[in-house]
Formats: sequence, structure tokens, C-alpha cells
Amino acid sequence: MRYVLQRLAFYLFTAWAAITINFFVPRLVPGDPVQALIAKNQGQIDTRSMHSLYVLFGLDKKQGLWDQYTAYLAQLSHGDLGVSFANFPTPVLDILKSSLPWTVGLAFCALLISFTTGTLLGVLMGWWRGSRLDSVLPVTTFISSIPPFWVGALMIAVLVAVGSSFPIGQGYDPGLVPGWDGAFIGSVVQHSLLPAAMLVVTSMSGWILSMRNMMVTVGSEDYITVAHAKGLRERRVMFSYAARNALLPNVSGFALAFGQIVGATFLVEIVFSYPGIGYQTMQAVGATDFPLLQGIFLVTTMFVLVANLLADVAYLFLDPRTRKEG
Amino acid sequence: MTAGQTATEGQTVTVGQTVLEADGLTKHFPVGRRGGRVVHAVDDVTLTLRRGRVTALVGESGSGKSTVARLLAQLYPRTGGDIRLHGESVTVRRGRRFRAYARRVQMIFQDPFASLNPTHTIRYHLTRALRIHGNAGEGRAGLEQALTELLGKVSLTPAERYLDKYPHELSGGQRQRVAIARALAADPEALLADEPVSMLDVSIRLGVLNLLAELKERLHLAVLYITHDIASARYFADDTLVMYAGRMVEGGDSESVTQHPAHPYTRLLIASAPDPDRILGEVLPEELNDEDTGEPPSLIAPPSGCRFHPRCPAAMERCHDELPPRFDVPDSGTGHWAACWLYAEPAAGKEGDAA
Amino acid sequence: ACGGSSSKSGGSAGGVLNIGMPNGPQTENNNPFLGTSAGASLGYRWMIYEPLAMVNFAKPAEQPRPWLATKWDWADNFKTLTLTVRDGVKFSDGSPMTADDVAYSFQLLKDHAALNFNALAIDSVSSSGNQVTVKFTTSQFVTQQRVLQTFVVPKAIWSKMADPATDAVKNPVGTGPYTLKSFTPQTVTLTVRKSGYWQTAPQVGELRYTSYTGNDTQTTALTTGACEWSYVFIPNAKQVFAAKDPAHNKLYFPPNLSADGLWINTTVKPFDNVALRRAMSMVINRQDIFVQGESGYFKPLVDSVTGLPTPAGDPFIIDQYKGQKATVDVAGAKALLTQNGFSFASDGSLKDPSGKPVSITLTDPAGWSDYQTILSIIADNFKQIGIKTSIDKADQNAWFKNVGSGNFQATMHWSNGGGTPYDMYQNIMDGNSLKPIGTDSPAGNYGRFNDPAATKALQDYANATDDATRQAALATLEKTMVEQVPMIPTSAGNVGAEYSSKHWTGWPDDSNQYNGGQPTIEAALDVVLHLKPAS
Amino acid sequence: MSQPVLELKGLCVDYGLGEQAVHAVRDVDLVLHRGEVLGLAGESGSGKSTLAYGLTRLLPPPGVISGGKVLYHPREGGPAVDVLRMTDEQLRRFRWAEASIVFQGAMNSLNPVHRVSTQLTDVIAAHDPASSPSSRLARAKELLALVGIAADRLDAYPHQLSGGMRQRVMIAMALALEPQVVIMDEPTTALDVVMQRQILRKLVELRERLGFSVVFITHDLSLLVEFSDRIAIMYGGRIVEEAPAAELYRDPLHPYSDGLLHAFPPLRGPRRELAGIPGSPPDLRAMPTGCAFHPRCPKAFAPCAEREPQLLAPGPAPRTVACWLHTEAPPESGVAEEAVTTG
Amino acid sequence: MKSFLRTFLRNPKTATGAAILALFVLLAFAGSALAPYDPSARSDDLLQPPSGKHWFGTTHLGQDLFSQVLVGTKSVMYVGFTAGIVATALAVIIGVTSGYLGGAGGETLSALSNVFLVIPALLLIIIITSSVPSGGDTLVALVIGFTSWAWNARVLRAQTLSLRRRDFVEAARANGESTWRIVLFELLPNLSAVIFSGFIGTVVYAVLTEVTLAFIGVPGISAWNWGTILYWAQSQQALAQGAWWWFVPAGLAIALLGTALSLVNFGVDEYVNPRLKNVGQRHAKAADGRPVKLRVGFTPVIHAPVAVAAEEGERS
Ligand SMILES: Nc1ncnc2c1ncn2[C@@H]1O[C@H](COP(=O)(O)OP(=O)(O)OP(=O)(O)O)[C@@H](O)[C@H]1O
Ligand SMILES: Nc1ncnc2c1ncn2[C@@H]1O[C@H](COP(=O)(O)OP(=O)(O)OP(=O)(O)O)[C@@H](O)[C@H]1O
Ligand SMILES: [Mg+2]
Ligand SMILES: [Mg+2]
Repeated sequence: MRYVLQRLAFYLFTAWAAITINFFVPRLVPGDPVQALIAKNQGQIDTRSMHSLYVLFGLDKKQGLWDQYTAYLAQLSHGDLGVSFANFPTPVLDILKSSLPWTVGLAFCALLISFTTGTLLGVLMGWWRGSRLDSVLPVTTFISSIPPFWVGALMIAVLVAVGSSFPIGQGYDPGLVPGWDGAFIGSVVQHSLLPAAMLVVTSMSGWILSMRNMMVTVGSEDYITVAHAKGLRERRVMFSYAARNALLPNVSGFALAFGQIVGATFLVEIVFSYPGIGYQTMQAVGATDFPLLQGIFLVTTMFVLVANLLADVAYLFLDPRTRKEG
Repeated sequence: MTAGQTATEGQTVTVGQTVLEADGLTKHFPVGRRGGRVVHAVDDVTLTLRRGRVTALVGESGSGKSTVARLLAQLYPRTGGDIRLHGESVTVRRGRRFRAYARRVQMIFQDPFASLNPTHTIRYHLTRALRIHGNAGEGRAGLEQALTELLGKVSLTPAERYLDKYPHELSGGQRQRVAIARALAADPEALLADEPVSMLDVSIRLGVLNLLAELKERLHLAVLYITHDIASARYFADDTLVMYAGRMVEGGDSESVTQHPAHPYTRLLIASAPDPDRILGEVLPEELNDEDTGEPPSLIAPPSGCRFHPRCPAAMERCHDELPPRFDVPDSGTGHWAACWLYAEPAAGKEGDAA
Repeated sequence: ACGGSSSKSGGSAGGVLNIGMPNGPQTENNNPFLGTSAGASLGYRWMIYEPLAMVNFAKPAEQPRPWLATKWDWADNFKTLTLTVRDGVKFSDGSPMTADDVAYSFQLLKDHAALNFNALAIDSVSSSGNQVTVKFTTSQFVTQQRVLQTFVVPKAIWSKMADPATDAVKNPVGTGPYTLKSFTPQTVTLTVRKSGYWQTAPQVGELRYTSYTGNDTQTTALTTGACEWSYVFIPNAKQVFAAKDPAHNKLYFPPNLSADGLWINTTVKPFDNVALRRAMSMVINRQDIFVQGESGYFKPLVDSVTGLPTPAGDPFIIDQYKGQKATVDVAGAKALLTQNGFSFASDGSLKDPSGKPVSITLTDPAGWSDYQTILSIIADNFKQIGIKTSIDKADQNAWFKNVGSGNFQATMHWSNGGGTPYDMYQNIMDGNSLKPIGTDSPAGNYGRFNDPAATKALQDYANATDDATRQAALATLEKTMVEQVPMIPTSAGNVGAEYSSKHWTGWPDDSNQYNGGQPTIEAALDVVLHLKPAS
Repeated sequence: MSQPVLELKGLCVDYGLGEQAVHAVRDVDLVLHRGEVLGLAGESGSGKSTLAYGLTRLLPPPGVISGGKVLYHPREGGPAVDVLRMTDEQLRRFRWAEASIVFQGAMNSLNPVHRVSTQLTDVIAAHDPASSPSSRLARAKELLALVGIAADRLDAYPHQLSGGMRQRVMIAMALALEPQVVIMDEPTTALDVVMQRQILRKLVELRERLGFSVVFITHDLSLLVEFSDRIAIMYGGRIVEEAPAAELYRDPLHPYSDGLLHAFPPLRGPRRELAGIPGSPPDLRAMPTGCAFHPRCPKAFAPCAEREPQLLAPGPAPRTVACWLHTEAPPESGVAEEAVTTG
Repeated sequence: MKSFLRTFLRNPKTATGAAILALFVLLAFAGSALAPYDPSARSDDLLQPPSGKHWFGTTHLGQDLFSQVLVGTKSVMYVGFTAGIVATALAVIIGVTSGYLGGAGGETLSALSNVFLVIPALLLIIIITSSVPSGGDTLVALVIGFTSWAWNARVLRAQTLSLRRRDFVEAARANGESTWRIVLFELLPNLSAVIFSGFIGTVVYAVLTEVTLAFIGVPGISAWNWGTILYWAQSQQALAQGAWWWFVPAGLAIALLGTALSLVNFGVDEYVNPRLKNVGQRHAKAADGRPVKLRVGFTPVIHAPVAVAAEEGERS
């Protein structure tokens, strides 16, 4: 119990620290959202409109940074993330609600696929090390050294060049109305294939490598030999004994990767014009949209923390040795 | 056989002179995260190390032997009790005073594979040890000579063959010798040897032990020899102390303790030691006739009274409640004592000699 | 290739027109007055709400056509506007539009500065019968087109809103030919009103606005035909887009009366020297900028010495400058410089009259690749007269701040535009907007140009009561532009579009410039009403 | 003598292949009889573990078995089978059901993430898939009771048990399928003497009850002498002497056995002079010619450096030794009569 | 260290990686001198495919892409290695101290690195580089360095915690070594492989980050690096125009550098964990040339086949 409380205190502290940093850092940026909005519309919005925008965003009244900070914290405590500038007057929460599912859907599926296949491949490669499977390793290493956006852009170009009708942007076909129907889901899946494939391909080698190395390490533990000596089926030795024990570092890696989802997908979302939170971040940075940026930061921070919490819990389940504290 | 009066000519040291004393030494390790619970690793340990004598400390695994050594080396702060060097109480943690203490009291670690830094050569290890304690001599040549001398002391000759090797390039016995050499570099008066041979192979073991015995003789060192191999304690130590669950339970000269163990635990220990002669038709000692000799106790909540009482075949009412003080064991003259209620009555002779 | 599941496909009466903008996911906001709304970003606000008059953006000098107002009269030196409101116009909820609604719409702008995106200086509004009178505190000569673009919203609905400035108007009701059918962050669909539109209903049955997440997806959609109408910069558009289907894929990019160009900080030595600025203007290769920087179409070439884009600006160019083009003249520039005390070192580098070498830092935000390309070209051009040039890729926000407060040497920047050259010139050289260096100058004149004659001419132009005064003022302004080079215009702003005539015809084109083509401006309504199914 | 269960014939085990190969076990002949405890001793690196792992084919790479046979005599009678020729599936069936193995560190032999019960039952499930989970659990309880551990520890994880308990769990597990052969590789070196004796007593007792044979490996000779029936001494990958425990203790023939016995200080009786064995174990990559022990042997003489002595019976007694002191001297060297001293 | 390098370069993977890396280091220093053209200079060869004149082709402004790639190496390497050094130094200082000190100080430092792990680094980098646009490559490198040390610090802390109680550290202490000497001379050498591997990892990360930042048009990065080339290619939609040569070389250069660093890292990994060494050896050849399959749990038997009949005869 003490352990749990301690973890909780740690998470609270981290959350507070992250929120504070997330509050102050965007404000270091010079300029303001009105100018950014004008810049975005290069010449389409007149300098005359500026005043109306300042009034609109409530920026005509000056407020000290500290007051803003306390106001922000107060607002947060009510679950209110404020109103986006660039999408005025839409609440940040709404924007997050509409963009988060895309990122989580895409990145989480990709992460899951890459993690499971990578880990599985790593298990197999570590177990049957030296087999032909091992030759996959240098290839995946090479691929993972390539910037993902580059692969993405090339993929798009090749597909366009060969005249494929494969969708290469957006979240779904423009004609569809989102809903839980087959056409929409099919379209969403189809649209996410490429970006997901790219995320998977470029991140898999890490999983493979760490899992393989752990398998090799665990493979020489005595209990593996004992398991063999017990005459257990090889598959059981491989999965229930070796992989089960080798999995632990990958689990914390998974949690960490889960936390970094936004950072990791953001370029992919830009290259594939995927309407997720990474894309939204880029827009928010460009528009100096503090409320939105803060909201995004908050969400990512929560992601990392929740992911870490899950990893802690998973560790408790996976490794009985950690359970003795408590 | 005991307490050899072999003071070398020209030296003023008196063999038998007290070097290091521990009085009521206690160490509790906190466990858990900030909880009030502690491991009673060492409780009320009193011992004396004398010049030119080897004192063995035996006892089962986890009974606190290493902790005693580390306390004596001032590597752990103690929870209670006192450590006296030449009669003077010392408590040092780091800095110059710690060095001054380390110059006189050196420790040899249990595991020669772990106690040498794999990234440094033997020369580095020994040079550091010499430098720290100002025994490196004058200039390069002086250092070289000091190193050669040092390796000579532990019979690693010629020195050049070993100086520039890395620990992993040496055999276990050689490594253990380097570890001893490092301790000797400080030119200490007391040597705390924590299971110096347990990791070594049978044929190498003997060499290291003989070396220790020889060093004791030659340099008049006070040696604490920690082991759980009682037979070797019988052979190399002048005195033997027995620990059980953090407490001293018996002590005296080695021959009496090993041949006429007084405390039931010591008897169990000695009876348990493998003995090839048994197959030659000897009856099993009565301590081993019980089905199960029990598990070592928890040190977080140690048994009340005598800590051995839950496993003791001779346990009495009193053992359960009262901590036994040291009692002299009657029939052997040379300071043989046991912390056992069996010896409280003057006429406890019939229990005294079971082996 | 044309996405359409439920409705009839394009190309037949009642079919679908696919419109796209590269603006990313939208949030549901149909408030026509808010520039941040989806309606503004994608342009569909013009299909739901209508203006008082229809301006031809391709030919801004033309008189606007009556729309919700049948007649308008300016009086009191353009300080009083009397509007005659069209009869028989119904909002999409069936209620009739009255003068009251028009008056209310102006009143909204007056009451809510946040909604007044054209910063109209409204003094008072009144209505009687079908007449609405709006009084202004300043002359609206130069902003008359903006005034007439004011949306008319139903008073009955809007007056009930708690705060019209932050209301997202989930169910927009306007007089326009279309109503909102569905909204998703990616796609907004509008259907034509079944009945009650005050003029002939458009033939396009459904407008489908897709907000693409970036220029490249938008471009791909255009090239594949998934999108038929858009406004996006396509590098090498002729090859990438037009050549894909030469018969139908069209680039229509008429300029408007605004100019992009190199703004020079005229207070920084040696750029306060007119001769130097003129020489710089003489070596900038506008053709290269047009071809390489603007892909040969996007921002039309400005080569009139007055900086006015043609043909939009043709009616305003004074006789003296008619047909005078800015051409590259390196020798002339060098001669001009040497005549004015500049000298060239042996390695060809330029020295100012005080003997200091001339160097310049060009700056623009890092992410703006078109401007960055242009800066590269300009840097190369300046090398020819020995100016040492470096390019600073700034952060957008920092750049904004620096430009606004005059902390720069030269930068590519746009100018305002409007129905007359006034907006552009005022933005470039109005001494009234002059702010000291270090103070933000939101209204323009980033170059800190200060010529009282020009300032006066601007005032005269805006407030004159007669055309002769205006003409004189214009001449002064153009002369200032040519002789003092407060800014070096290189390209024009545009009101263009990429479109496909495969399914729908009737688009404006270079031979029939009945309006601009951009799907997000008022002209879009005009265009949609012109469209007919391709046979 | 009773029936053999396991016969090793000329077993050779290498680490690595070709030129690089280290011959860790060379040409070992050994017979394990039904119901006996065969002790295997020798100093560190002499190949004891390699032998144990090799005969069950559990050596990790780069270990390979480069020759010989391991004949197993099934309890039902029938022809002996060569473990080295079994297919993977046969081997899998053979393991644990016929021969189980207890490794040195119980700490590392139990999978830290599985409960004791899981680890006990999965071995039953693997060999008897038809058994019901409840019967397996019942058997697991029975097994724990056998080694004196309360049934409530079934749900414990290995880290929750003390070292001695873990070791006992391993022994219980080794007996789960009532195998014919139990191989124990230094099962007690990590334990203190009290615990060690406890466990070994249990083992001896169970052996008497269940009748399996034990191969007991350690380098602690005094332990072996006390607990085993027969002892084989290994040196440099070979067996150099094999004899009933008492005889070996009383009268070691090979100088190396003699040295080993004199390296232990005895706990009781008169203090005797300890000699130890000079020198260090041979480098398996560069084995001395002839008898591998000759560079360290106090009694080495001419033929020792040249020819390798065979493991032969020096006399009528059921014991063998590989030493020129006790066997016929090779015909080409003429110092035989001098060599034969004791018998 | 000597043995480290020796083991290191004997590994073919590492040797290849080191060779490629050496080439890039050379280009970083000599790239500008070797470039045939000024990378910014325009020419009349607009958007030309690779040719003898322009090995990698030209941009929409007629700039020589080969020269851009060559000149761009310097910035990439500079940022990568500077950030690597900064992050590694921070990781070592914070990780090792927090591991060795323990107690409240150690916990605080560990909490600090956890906070840094949680902060979305890439976004932070974008914002900071945006707000100080004049910082140039050094600022970019520093910011990357300052935001990417946390993971390594955690790894080092864990390693230090396990080393701290090792006997040789205790032995050094018992011998009278001072704390700083223990940290510098006893702990650090044992952590060197982990540190080095963390360093390589950070360099890869920094290179990818810098390229990414340049690619999305974050200012303050030197005029020419591989990311800016890609930025231009992307903003001109080079691939849509068919100008693959604009896009491919820079990306390949990044991949090559990344691969080289990963290969070097393999070597370090194998050095740190000897079990990973030679694990590839699965198909070996017996003395008589027969292939032998090495497997865990099923030791191969390689003696010559003996007739079954002979075996039967030997029974009993
Ligand atoms: N740093 C520590 N923190 C908590 N408990 C400790 C610590 N060090 C030792 N202990 C506990 O103190 C007790 C005595 O340990 P110690 O190492 O002194 O035993 P030992 O007699 O040397 O055993 P062995 O023969 O196995 O070396 C054990 O129960 C051990 O778990
Ligand atoms: N993987 C390997 N590669 C090469 N040689 C090895 C390998 N594993 C073991 N050896 C060598 O094989 C020999 C026999 O080792 P083995 O483990 O069988 O000895 P042991 O008698 O069990 O020793 P101990 O008493 O220390 O357990 C040793 O000399 C060892 O160095
Ligand atoms: Mg100890
Ligand atoms: Mg072994």
C-alpha cells in the first residue's frame, strides 16, 4: 500500500511539473495568435481585422503571467481546458476529442502491431538464433535508421506514380459521414494502412532487438535448461519460460513508447495528412494557440503517466518479485 | 599449538596484545520502505582480536558474520555498541580519519571475483592501496619495489608476471592473493578476512589458508577469519566464535569449541559437517536424529529469549523467555564459554559433552 | 474518382460539386462573422449567408452588382449609406428578410468589435420601410466594397444569442441558396434549398467541402479528380495538375489589387538612400520569381513600375506609367549607383557613399518555402550589383514581431488589397501608420516609409469628394512608388482557383472574368450560380 | 552387483567444433546401478557438470557430444536405448520421466515468475497430458510433503522461499515422475552445512523408499564419502579412479584422489598434516601429453608424460584406476616393476 | 579501453559501421571543400536529373544537390555529436550521482529525470528553437541534448545502483578511496560501455531530430543540412513532380549514418553483454564437414553412425 501511495505521489508531482512547464514554455514564444492567424492567411485577412481578433480572443486585456497561471490551474481543476484561438470559439476539449481518437487509433494500433510482431519476432529470433530469421535483423535496423517521414513520402510518391487508388491522406473518404457503419470503418482502416505500416516498419526493429537480446540472455538461465530437462514441449519452454521472463524490459519500453505516441506520430500525421493530434500540434504551434498546445501537452503528459502506471501494474502482474513491497 | 610466542627479534610487538575490540556491537538494517521494521543482523556482539592470533567466526549463512566484519571495518554505521582500536573508541565514516583507521584495519572480501575492479590492472589496485596509505615509496623505483615486495608477501612471484594483468586473467587463487596483497599494502595490524576461501577450489583453498597462517606468524597480524567451514576454523584459528541469528552463542579456543562443542547449535553445526569417517560405522549424533532440524529464524522478528530455542532439542521454559548470558563451560580451561542456560547450573556437565 | 455514396454524382443537374481546401480538420462553427470558423476557412459561409452586393474580384474597378440590396447610395462624402433592401428574399427557415435584418446585421458589427472583421467605422444604423441607413464616422470611399460585402443574418435568431461573438451557430439560417446538411471535421456538405431562394436556384445540388490536411493531399485530390475546385499552391502546377487532364484541369489566377514584394526598412542605412532602393528594384528578376518561385501561375507577375497588378489595376495606372515595365537592368542600376556616390570595389562588391560595403539580410519565416525561394532568387540578383546578401530563416512569430516593429532590413511580405489601389498603397507608405522602430506597427508601413506628400495623397484619396482630386492623389502615390521605392513589388495577390470542368462548366476563366475564382471569397457564390452540368 | 540403469560408453563431450573444440569430457566409461548413489568428484573444471549435462543432452551451445553412447535400461526390461540417438520427441519423453536432474543453484533453477505449483504441475502435464488438473495438484502436494514442505507453500513464488526450501522443491520436482535416475549437480554447495545435511538425509531416505539411482556431483570429497555408495574421481575430463566410497576413502590409488583427500582438514580425530595438490588444473586447450595429472603428480615417472593410462582394474576388487602406478607399464618403457607398488 | 577497441573492431558489423562513420566525419570536415558548387548558387539547370555535371541533379532553382548533401553533412554531424555529448554528460552526472548517492538527493535527481521523460521532447524542442531563432546549430544541439538525457540517466542510475553494492566498490571504500575517486575511477570505467552505447543512441536520435526539425521548417538550423534539403524537396513536392533525385540522396545519407551508428552500437551491446556475442553461430561444421545444428536444450551428437545390430549385441 505504501508503495502504491508513493507511486501516486510521484505521478502527481510529475504531472504538476509537466503542467507547469507546459504552461510556461509556449509562452516563451514571441508573437501572438492574432498575428499567427494573419500569417496563416497570408494576405487573405486584412490588417484591419486584427483589432476584432484581439477582442475576440480576449487578448486586448493584459494579464500578468502569474495570474494567467493561477487562472489556468483553477480552470484545469474544473476540467476546463479553455478555448482554442485558431478554432475560436471551439473549446480545446472538443478539438482534442475529435483529433485524439485518430492518433490513438492509428498510433496505438501501429504500436500494438509493431510491439507484438516485433516482440514475437524477437522471441523467435532469440530462440532460434542464427537461423535464417536472423538475417531480418540488419534489414530492420537499416529501415529503422531512416526518418519515417522520408519513407512515408516515398511510399506516397510510388503509389501515386503507379496510379494506385490507395488512399494516401486524410482519415477517411471525404464522402462518408463518421459512424459505426461498415463503409466508414472500412474506409478508416484503409486510410490508416499506409501510415500505420510505416510506423510499424520503422519502429519494429527496436522491439525485435531488445526482445532478441533479452531472449538470448534469458536463454542461458538455468531455469530454461531445467524446463528442457523437464521434457516440456519446446513451445511451452519458449513462451511460458523464456519469453515470459524476457518480456519485462519490453513492457516498460512499451509503456514509454505509448507515452511518446504523440511525438512519434506527429511527423507521420503530417506526411500522411492524418487528422490526429500530431497534426493538430503542428497547427497549434504555427498558430501560437496556447490553449490548444497546453491541452495537447496535458493529454500527452497524462498519456505518459497513465502508461507508466500501467507498466507498473503490469510489472506487478508479470514479475511476482516486485510484489513483495506493499 | 595455541598462542605461539614467536615474536621475531627486533620487534617490539607483543603477541597476544589486543588490537581491535568490539563491545556490544549491534546492527539493525531497516527493511521495507521507511517502515519501522528492521533486520536484526547483529545483536550485542563482543569480540577481541589480538596480535598474532587468528580468531575464527563461524555460523550458518545469514547469521551476520559479514556484517560483523563490515562493522569492524567501519563500512556500516553501527546501531549500537562500541569498537575500540587499541582501547580507543572509534567511529569514522569517511575522509582522513577513515583512512587512518583503514591503515590499521583492513578487510578482505568474501568473493575474489567481485572484489577486484574488472577494468583495472593488478598494478592499479595495488598502487592505489599503497598510495592511499603512503607506503608507495620514493618515486617510480620505490613504488616498483614496494609492489614487488607486496606480491612477494603473497607468493605471487615473479611480480612482473602479474602486475599488468587484469583480474579476469588470473585464477581464483591468484585473485584472492591479490586481494590479500591489497589489504597488506596498508601494512595493517588487523586483517578481517570474510570467507576468503569459500569461492575457491579445494586444491587452491589450502594454499590461501596456509598463506594467511604464515602471514599471521610473520607479520603478527590480528586476523578475523570468517567461514562456515568449521574444519578449517579448527585448523587455522587459535580461537573460534560461533554466531547464530545475529548473536554470539559460543566461543573459546578452536580445539575445545570444535571438539567439545557446548552450545546445542554448535553441536548441530559440527554434527552436520560432512564427515567421511561416518560411513565407517559411526552412529549418528543425537542432534541429527530428529526428522527436521528446522529452518533458520526470521531476523525481522527474531525469537524471544535464546534465538535458538525453537530448534533446540534441549530447550527449556527459560530459553523461551530469557536471553542467556555467557556462561563458562566447566570442563575446558581456556576461556571456553557458551550463551546457553544449560550452563547456568554449576552441575551441567552431563549435557556438556555429547560428541 | 468522384467520391459520392448517397447523392447523385457530379455532372448532372442536382449533382455534387467537390470543393477542397488544405486547411486541416475543422471544428463545427458556422458563424459567418468569425474568420476562425469552418464556414470562413472552407468558404461555405458565402453559400448560406449572402452579402448586400456582389463584387467582381477579378475586376475590382467594376461597380458591384446588386444582391440583397437592390440599390445603394453613398452620401455625405461616403459617410452615409442608404440601402434599398430587396423584396421577396426569404431565409432558409422561411421567414422573410427585411430591412430590419439588414440593419440588425450592421448593428451587430457596431456592437461587437470581435465580429467587425473589416473594422467598419459604423456610427449609427437606422431603418425605415425597405431602406436602411448606415452612418459612418469616416469616409468609406476606399472601403465601400467591404461595406457591401456585409452578411445579412436573421435578427430573430441572432438577437436571441447570448453572445453572438462566441456562438458557433450550429444551425445556420441565411438567405443563401444552400443549407447545411452535415458537418464532420473533414467534410461539410451543403444541399441546395428546395425552394424559396430569391433568384434562380443553382444547378449544383450538393456542395461537398473537404478540408484536406495539407497542400500535398489537396494537390493529389485535385490531380485524381477527387476534388474539383480548390485554392492551393501547387509547385510546378502546369505539369503536376494541368497536364494531367489538359482539357478540363484549369488554373485561373487573376490578380487582385494587392502586391507581394520586398519590403525594405527605409530607416536603416544605407537603404534610406533612394538610389540604392531603385537600383535594387532594377536588378530583381520578377520573371524568375514568377516562374521559379510562384510556379509560373500562383501569384501573378507584377511588372508595372507602379507595382499595381494587371489587369486588375489597369484602370488605375496613370498615363505616365501605362505600359512601363520593370525590367532587369544591371548596367543601369550600376550606373545609377555610381552616380549617387556608391562605388564598386575591385571584387565587385558595392560600397556606400561613406565607403562602407553594402550588405543586406533578407528574412522570412523558415516554413514559408515560396518566400524562401524568392529570397534565394533576390539574393542572387543582388549579388550582381555587389550587395552581400544573407538569408535569415526566422521563426514565424519572431519574424512577425520583428517586421511589425521594424527590426529587419528587408523581407518578403504581402500588402493589403481592396477595390482600389488605396489599400495597397496605404499599407505600404502611410505616414499615419508610422511607428518608431521597436514599436509594433499593426496597420502596415513596416518599412517606416515617411513622405508627407504621400501621406497627404493617401488622405486625399480616401476623403476626396471629387474624382479629380482622387486622380491627382493617385498620381502622387504612383510616382512615390516609382521614384522612392518604399517597397519593391514582385507579385500580385490573387483571387484564383484550380478547378476541373469535367463535370461542371461555367467557371470563370481568363476570357470570361466575371469574377474571381477562389472558393473562400464572396465570388464563390457567384461562381456556383454560374455552374452547369457538363453535357 | 545389481542391474545397471545407465551405462556411459566412451562418452566424449566438446565445447565448440573443429580446431577450436575444447575436449571437456574425454572417453568416459561409467555404469550406474539400480538404487545406488554414484558420487562424482573432482576439482573445479574437471568436467563433472559437462558430463551430467552431456548425458542428458542439455549442454548449451557450443557444447556438442562428439562420441560414445549413453545406454539407458528401462525399468520394464527390454532392450537398452541410446539416449544419444533419440529423436527430439523421444528425448523429451525420456527426460524427467526416466532421468531427472537437479542443478546447482535452486535460486536459478526455478522460474521466478511462476508459482511453485505451476512448475510442479507442468512437468506432470507435459508427460501425462491426460491427467486432470486436480490430480496434478494433489500430486504436487504429495511431493511437497515428501520433502517436508507444507502444502500451503504451493502458491508461493520462488523468491518467497528460503534457499533450502527451494532446493527441496527442486528435489520434489525431480521425483515427480518417479524416474529411475536422478542426477544432482552440486545440489548443496550454496547451502550451509545444517541445511545441506538436512537435504541429503531426505534424499537418502527417499532413495531407500523409491529405489531410484542417484548421480551425485560435488567437489567436496568428504561429503561424497559419507553419502555415496561408489565414487568416481574426474580429472581433466577423464575418470581417473572409481571405487566403492569406503575403499576410496581408506585407500585412494590415484595420486590425485590421494591429493584431494588430503586437501580437506578433518573435523574430528587427530590433526593431520595437510598437503594439498601443487600446481593448477590443466588448460583443456593445451592438455599435457600422457597422463593429464603428471605435471602436478608427486609420483610421476617416465611413462606418465608419454602415454595416457587406461582405466583398468588394478586387482580383484571392484575398482578401477587410470594410473601407471597401478597398471601394467606400457611395453615400450621398461620401468614397470618399479611402478607397481601398492595393490 | 584497449581491449574494448580491439574486441570492438574485430566485429565485422562494428568495423563496417566505424568505416562508414569515419567517412561521414571526413565529409563533415571537408564537405565544403569537396563540394563542386556553392550549394545556394542558382544556375540555369532547373530541376535536372542526375548527370555528369550535377551528380545528384538540381533543385527548382538550379542548385546542385550533390554540393548540398556534402555541405550539409557538417551540420548534421555537429548537431548529432554535440547533442550526444551534452546528453551523455548530463546523463552520466545525474544518473551516476543519483545512483551512487541514494537518499533524498538521489531521489530528487531521479524524479527530475522522470519529469524530463514525461515532457514531450520534440514539441519542447520546436518551441524553444522557435523562440530563440538566432541560436543556430549550437542551440539546436544543446536543446536536443538537454531534452534527451533522461532515459540514459535512468539506465545509468539503475546500473550504478547495482554496481554501488558490488564488492569492488566496497573494497575501494574499505581501502580508503575518496568518494569522487570511487565514482570516477571505479564506477565510470565499468559503466563505459553503457555510456558509450547511450551516447551512440543519442547521436542517432539527435541526427533524426535535427533532420526532422529542418524538415518541418523549424528555423535556426544552418542553411544546409540533410533536413533542409528534404524540406525544400517536400515543399516543392519534388516527388509529385517526379524529381526523386531531390528527395532520395539526403534520405539515404541519413539512413546510412543511422545504420552506421546502429552497427557501432551492436558492437557495444555485444561488448556489454557477451552473451550476445557469436550467437549467430548456429550452423557449424563438424570436423568431417557435416553441418551441425546447435540448439539450446538438445545438444547435438556428432559421432559417426554405428550399425544398429552392433548396438544390440553390446547390450546387457
Ligand atoms: N544491507 C543490508 N540491508 C538489509 N539486510 C541486510 C543487509 N546486509 C545483510 N543483511 C541481512 O543481515 C543478515 C546477516 O547478513 P550477513 O551477510 O552478515 O550474513 P553472513 O553470516 O555473512 O552470511 P553468509 O554466510 O551467507 O555470508 C542477513 O539476514 C541479511 O539478509
Ligand atoms: N562454453 C564453453 N566453452 C569452452 N569451454 C567450456 C565451456 N563451458 C565449460 N567449459 C570448460 O569445460 C570444462 C569442464 O567444465 P564443467 O563445468 O563441466 O566443470 P565442473 O567439473 O562442473 O566444474 P565445477 O566444479 O566448477 O562446476 C572447464 O574447464 C570449462 O572451462
Ligand atoms: Mg557473508
Ligand atoms: Mg559444475
